[in-house]
Amino acid sequence: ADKLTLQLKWVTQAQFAGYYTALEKGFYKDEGLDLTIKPGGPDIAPAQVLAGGGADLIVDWLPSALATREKGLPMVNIAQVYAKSGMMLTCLKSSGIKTAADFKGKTLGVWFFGNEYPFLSWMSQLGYPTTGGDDGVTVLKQGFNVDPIFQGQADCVSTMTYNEYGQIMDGGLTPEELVLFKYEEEGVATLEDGLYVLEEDLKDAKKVENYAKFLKASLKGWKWAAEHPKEAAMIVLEYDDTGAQTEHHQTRMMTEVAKLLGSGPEMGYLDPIAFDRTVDILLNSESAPVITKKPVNAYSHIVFDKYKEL
Amino acid sequence: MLAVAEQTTLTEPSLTVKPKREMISVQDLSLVFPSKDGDVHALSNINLSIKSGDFISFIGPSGCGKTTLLRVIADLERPTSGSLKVNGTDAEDARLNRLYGYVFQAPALLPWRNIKQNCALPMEISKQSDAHKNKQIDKYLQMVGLQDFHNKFPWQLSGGMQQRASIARALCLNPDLLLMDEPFGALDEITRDHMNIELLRIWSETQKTVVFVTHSIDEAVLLSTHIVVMSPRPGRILKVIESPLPRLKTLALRDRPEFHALASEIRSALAHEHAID
Amino acid sequence: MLAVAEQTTLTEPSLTVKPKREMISVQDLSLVFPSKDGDVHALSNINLSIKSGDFISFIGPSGCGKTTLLRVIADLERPTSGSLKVNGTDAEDARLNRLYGYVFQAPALLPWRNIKQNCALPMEISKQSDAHKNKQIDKYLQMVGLQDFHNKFPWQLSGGMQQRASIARALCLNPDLLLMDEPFGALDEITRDHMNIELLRIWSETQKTVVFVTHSIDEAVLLSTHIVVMSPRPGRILKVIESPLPRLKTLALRDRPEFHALASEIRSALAHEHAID
Amino acid sequence: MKQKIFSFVSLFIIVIAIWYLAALIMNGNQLINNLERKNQEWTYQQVISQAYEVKRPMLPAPHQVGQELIKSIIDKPVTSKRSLIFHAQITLNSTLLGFVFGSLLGILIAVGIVNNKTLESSLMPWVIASQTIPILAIAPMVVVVLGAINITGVIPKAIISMYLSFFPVTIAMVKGLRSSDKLHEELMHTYSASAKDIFWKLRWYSAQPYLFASLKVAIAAALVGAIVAELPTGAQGGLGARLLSGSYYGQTEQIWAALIVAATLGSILVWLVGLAEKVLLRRRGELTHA
Amino acid sequence: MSQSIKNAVYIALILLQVIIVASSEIGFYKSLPLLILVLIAAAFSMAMLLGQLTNLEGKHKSIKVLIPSLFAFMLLLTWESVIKGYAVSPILMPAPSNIFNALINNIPMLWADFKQTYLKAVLAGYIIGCSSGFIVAQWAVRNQALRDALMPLGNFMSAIPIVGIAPIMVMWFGFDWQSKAAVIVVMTFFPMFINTLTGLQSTDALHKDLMHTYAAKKSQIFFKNQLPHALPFIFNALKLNSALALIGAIVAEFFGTPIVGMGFRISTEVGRMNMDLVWATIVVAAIAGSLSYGALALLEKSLLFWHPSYREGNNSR
Ligand SMILES: Nc1ncnc2c1ncn2[C@@H]1O[C@H](COP(=O)(O)OP(=O)(O)OP(=O)(O)O)[C@@H](O)[C@H]1O
Ligand SMILES: Nc1ncnc2c1ncn2[C@@H]1O[C@H](COP(=O)(O)OP(=O)(O)OP(=O)(O)O)[C@@H](O)[C@H]1O
Ligand SMILES: Cc1ncc(C[n+]2csc(CCO)c2C)c(N)n1
Ligand SMILES: [Mg+2]
Ligand SMILES: [Mg+2]
Repeated sequence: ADKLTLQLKWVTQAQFAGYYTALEKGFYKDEGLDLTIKPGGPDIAPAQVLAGGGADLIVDWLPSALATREKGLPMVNIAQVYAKSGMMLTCLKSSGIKTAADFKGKTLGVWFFGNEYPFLSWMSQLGYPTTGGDDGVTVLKQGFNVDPIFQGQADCVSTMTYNEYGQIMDGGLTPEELVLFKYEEEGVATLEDGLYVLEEDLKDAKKVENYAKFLKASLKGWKWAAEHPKEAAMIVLEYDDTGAQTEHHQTRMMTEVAKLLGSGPEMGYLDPIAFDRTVDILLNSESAPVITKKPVNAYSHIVFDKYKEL
Repeated sequence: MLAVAEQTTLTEPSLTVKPKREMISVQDLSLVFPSKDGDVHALSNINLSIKSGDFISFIGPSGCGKTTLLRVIADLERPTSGSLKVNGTDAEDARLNRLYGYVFQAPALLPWRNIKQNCALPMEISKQSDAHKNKQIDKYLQMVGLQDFHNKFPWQLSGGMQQRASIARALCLNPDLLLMDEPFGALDEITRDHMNIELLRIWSETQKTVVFVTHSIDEAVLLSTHIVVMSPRPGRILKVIESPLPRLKTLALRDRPEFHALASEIRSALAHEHAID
Repeated sequence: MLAVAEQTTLTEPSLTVKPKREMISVQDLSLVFPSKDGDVHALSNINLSIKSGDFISFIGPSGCGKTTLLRVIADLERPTSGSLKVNGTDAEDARLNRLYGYVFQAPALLPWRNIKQNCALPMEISKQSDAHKNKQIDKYLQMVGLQDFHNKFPWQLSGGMQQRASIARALCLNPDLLLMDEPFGALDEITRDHMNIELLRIWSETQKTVVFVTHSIDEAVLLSTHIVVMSPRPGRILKVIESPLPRLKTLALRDRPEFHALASEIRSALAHEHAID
Repeated sequence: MKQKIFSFVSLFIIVIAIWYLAALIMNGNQLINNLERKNQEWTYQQVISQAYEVKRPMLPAPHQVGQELIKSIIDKPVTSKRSLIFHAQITLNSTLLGFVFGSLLGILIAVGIVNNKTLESSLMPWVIASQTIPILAIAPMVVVVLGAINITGVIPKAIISMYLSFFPVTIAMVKGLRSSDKLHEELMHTYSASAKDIFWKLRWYSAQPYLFASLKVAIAAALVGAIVAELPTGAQGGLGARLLSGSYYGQTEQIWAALIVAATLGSILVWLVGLAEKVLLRRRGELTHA
Repeated sequence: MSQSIKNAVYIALILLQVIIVASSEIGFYKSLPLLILVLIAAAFSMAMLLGQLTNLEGKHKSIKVLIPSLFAFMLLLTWESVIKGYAVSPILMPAPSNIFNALINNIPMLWADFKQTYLKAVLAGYIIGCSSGFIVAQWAVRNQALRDALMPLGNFMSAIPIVGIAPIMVMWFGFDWQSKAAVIVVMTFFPMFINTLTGLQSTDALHKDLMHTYAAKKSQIFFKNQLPHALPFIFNALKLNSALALIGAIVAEFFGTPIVGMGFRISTEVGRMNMDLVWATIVVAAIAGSLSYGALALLEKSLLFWHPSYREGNNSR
């Protein structure tokens, strides 16, 4: 069997349930692949692992992938598993925020480490400087969790629909006390979890075939996971070496993640329109330019096409 | 430097001895140092009485417990059994009342203080005035011949000079009781003679009690009113000899037959002990 | 303990002196300790020649540079000017050839080694066999009277016992040249007499050269073939006195007039110096 | 001994009492804020009774942490991923590996510095500067870069442990090796002892008190290094991973339980070093002195 | 060959290496593997030169600075050569020249980060941590019971990993520098405590006896005897802590900060693949840390003039 290594963007959780399911169910083996999954973490940059040769494929978000590409690492999107963005800004009603216009002078929690690009673009579109003061917004580098909203250290925190939002509920806040700003609904959504490889690998037919097989098995895994959230969550728990995840959390995450996945035969296909929209959003943010010019050849359908042929 | 010898004779008339109290009384005192490979009986059944104004010398072979006995008096070592009174109180109270000054066998100067500052230390601790401190230090550094070295640090002095500095430090305090452990061991004969005479003068002028450890028979005879001869393993008192010589002695005394008689008495007591050993 | 004194007289006939080489030669040697508050001239224009088989004593007031001169010979201190030859080579080579043994003014025992292990140290370093080591240690610990204390640690010994241990350590090595800095300063008279006799015996039997610092005039007379009288500030040689006494002396010699004559010659040289001072 | 235990137990009780009080104040405040945000009425009684039961406590009460500890230590077999003992083992492996190599490296560098002037003047400033590089901050990069040359698993973690633990040892050993008594140095000099002899018979001994003091710091540092190195490699187990996931999912009890296990592990390690020190000093015959 | 000719060859070799690095195409070791020999020769030359400089050290004070600088220069040259020669991706590891550029081009930002992390968090935390460690140690040395109780507790506290404390401190003390200072306090307390305690207990037995005979009060024993004896240990802790404090502040910033600070910069720019800026920040940290360490070392030297390791010039060796 051919060896492949996949580097995830974050720790083992239902956000990556499709890959774990495919691995557990032997879908990769069926395709003649021997897959190793490397979990990520808060300060692991998947692109770095890719550059160092520590992985053949990585899961990354498009904005940071494009930014990295501009820095000189020729990485290419070969498939887009998540069709929709799960990012939101979750605010306390009591802070007086009702619309995006109320952000002025407020304190917002944001994830950095390459996850900040969509937020910066949005603020740039709104025309709010992120350096604090009455005219702008004060930005906090949000840690691993959503504590700042409980402790009143921030008016809004970043959340993913499938994870942190649930934690806020668990923490005792009710939807009535909150105002949600989904990036999708604000028109600033960027593409999230996609699969990336090095550009030169795509010149190698053998590798392209392996990636296609990988994609086939992964999507099969994702479909199964979306249909069996409970079982998928259990598989994820199986692979979690920290033993810290709970069934409750992961089942809920799987359910939410399923809503973001592409559907039908187009699952995994990178929609060029969505791609261009992401690029436009990133390019339009003059004050915080994430990328400075339109990327070329930043995605390729060659693997997806090959997968369709298999 | 030696001119002072004459001075001492001049001060002789002022020598009026105070009524004698018991300064140190030791009863059945023993001290054992426990150790894995056999205990060491450093002191065994010591009985001793020292009156105020006495000048007592301990003499005995190396390792016989002289230092240990002095340390017990100074409350630096607790006896294993027996009792001890210093100036009517127990050793600890005497120490807390700053009754005595102690000159160690080694100089024990603090390396971060120069000689003057080292001498100032005990007076700083007993909160004496600066003026008094300076006066005392000048006086005693002069006496031990270190006036030119007052701003040197201990490691810049020779062994004998360090020893003299530590003597000056103890004298500055002007205590009622002086405990001295071979204070002049590292000095040449002439300096030693000078220091002996000075010590005698100070002792008689201030009517201190001095407990003195030495291994020089001549020194013991020259200085003491009483000589305690000790013997080792276990450390015990062989003999206490009361000196027939006058309290205040001069160097000239060394040529007198009484001096030699006393010296040979001590020597034979010691030699007897050595022969047994 | 003192029975050995007789033995020494028995060995006298074997005393055939080797042809004399120059062991130490010092020319115009000076040494200054620089210091912020005025340099200290520890040695000034020293000239000295010591022949192999000599027993030289340095005597002089405290702080006159005796230790410093010994340290220069041992290559522990570099002279500021002048030259020095030890056994025909410079001091460093002599040291590297392990020509000498040094007894410091302080015992300098390693606290983590017991007495026996301390004595073994120099022999370990010069890679001697275990059998030889044990033999030497037993012999010399016996000589200094510490055989019963061989497995005690230094802090379990009295000051004099530590000093004796350090002497045994140096003797174990059996070096051609012995440099001794007040080795017997902390000993009582009887032990000291014994050690003196033993040292004399070893010296004559093995035809060593001994350079000896003392502050006891009697000791200097009893031991030495030559006595170097020094004076301080700056440290210089006042006088070198060649002893008219026989090489191998006994304690009985002390009652002889030649002995006293020599002693008073030294005493007056020293006193003269002190008076100047 | 009795006295020791008594002192320790009383302090332990005091700490627990302060802890309960702090938990009451912190969690209570948070509770009050929550209630006020919802414009609900509240009484002190209500706050006190609920302070030890809030879902995301700022400071979980000792018994809450205790329950979590029992759950994750006693109730789980040690081979289970949910057992803290299991994770402590993972962390311990890289800690010990890093500590051993770090101490050896530290001693080696110190010996080099003490014996060689060129090394001293060229290396010493950079040894110091090396510690101002926040290795903890670049630990993820180290893990990634080492991963790129196929070094994975326990080694990257041990390397970070080593990097943190060699420094205290180097500094203390340089000082310790130079702290031998001047007189003893001179004694060795008169024996024209070789550098090796001077080292093994003198300096090594005078350095030992410094060495052990620094080994205690070093082993604690090695543990911290191992835990930090487990953060970026997130999901692969170890106490660091527990801390991260506890933090990520807002499970405060889990964080505290992992912290307490980490600190206990650290204490045990430091205690073991102290034990080794005592045994050695006793062999040196110095302990009976004190 | 005479020494000066040798030296000329050494210098020429080093210069040759500099020219190779400066003028060659990226990836030159891949095309011409043997060029690496020049690098090795240059490193060897530098070692030889350094060895000679060491012998001159007594004569010129400036050599004390020159040697580590040259050592660093060789290190950087090697680094630059390897990165350029093997065309290592700048996303993995930037070359020193890139780091230097990033440093020069971002001075205002780096200064703001420095102010936030060093001048606020580090200084505050360091001062509080060290002084509280010292204060508790000097209580403990007087009181056996306190010592028995605090030793295990102190051990325990010191073993709590900073990465566990940091999120808690952020939760308790907020996002700004105060929480970082709190982390530093926890980190620096124990080294100071244990070192001070050891130092205070390390007094010479004879000096202890001396103070005992003076019936000195505990405070007098402390200031006049124990404290001077403890100073070498205390300085050890101060120096160690100066490094720990900086690391602590930087790492704590990973767990939440306002968007300024050296730790924030490092973690954020790694995510943005700006490795040159990451390393520029590390360089700032290293300079700040080394300077504080150096200042402490100087202070130590002047206060411990009496200590055998610092005693001023005598002729002995
Ligand atoms: N390390 C030093 N630094 C400065 N001065 C020193 C140093 N060592 C010795 N001296 C000075 O050198 C002089 C000679 O000292 P040395 O130790 O040789 O005297 P000594 O004759 O051995 O005296 P003693 O009989 O008291 O041991 C003294 O005045 C002393 O102050
Ligand atoms: N701390 C100790 N532990 C064990 N034994 C000790 C200790 N201190 C002294 N001794 C033993 O006690 C005995 C008496 O020692 P002490 O120091 O009183 O002798 P000393 O008469 O002062 O001798 P010296 O004239 O040589 O100074 C010695 O045999 C010594 O070995
Ligand atoms: C330091 C830090 N960075 C990001 C996240 C949030 N987060 C967790 S998973 C995920 C999606 C990408 O996998 C995101 C954005 C966090 N909690 N802590
Ligand atoms: Mg004694
Ligand atoms: Mg001397």
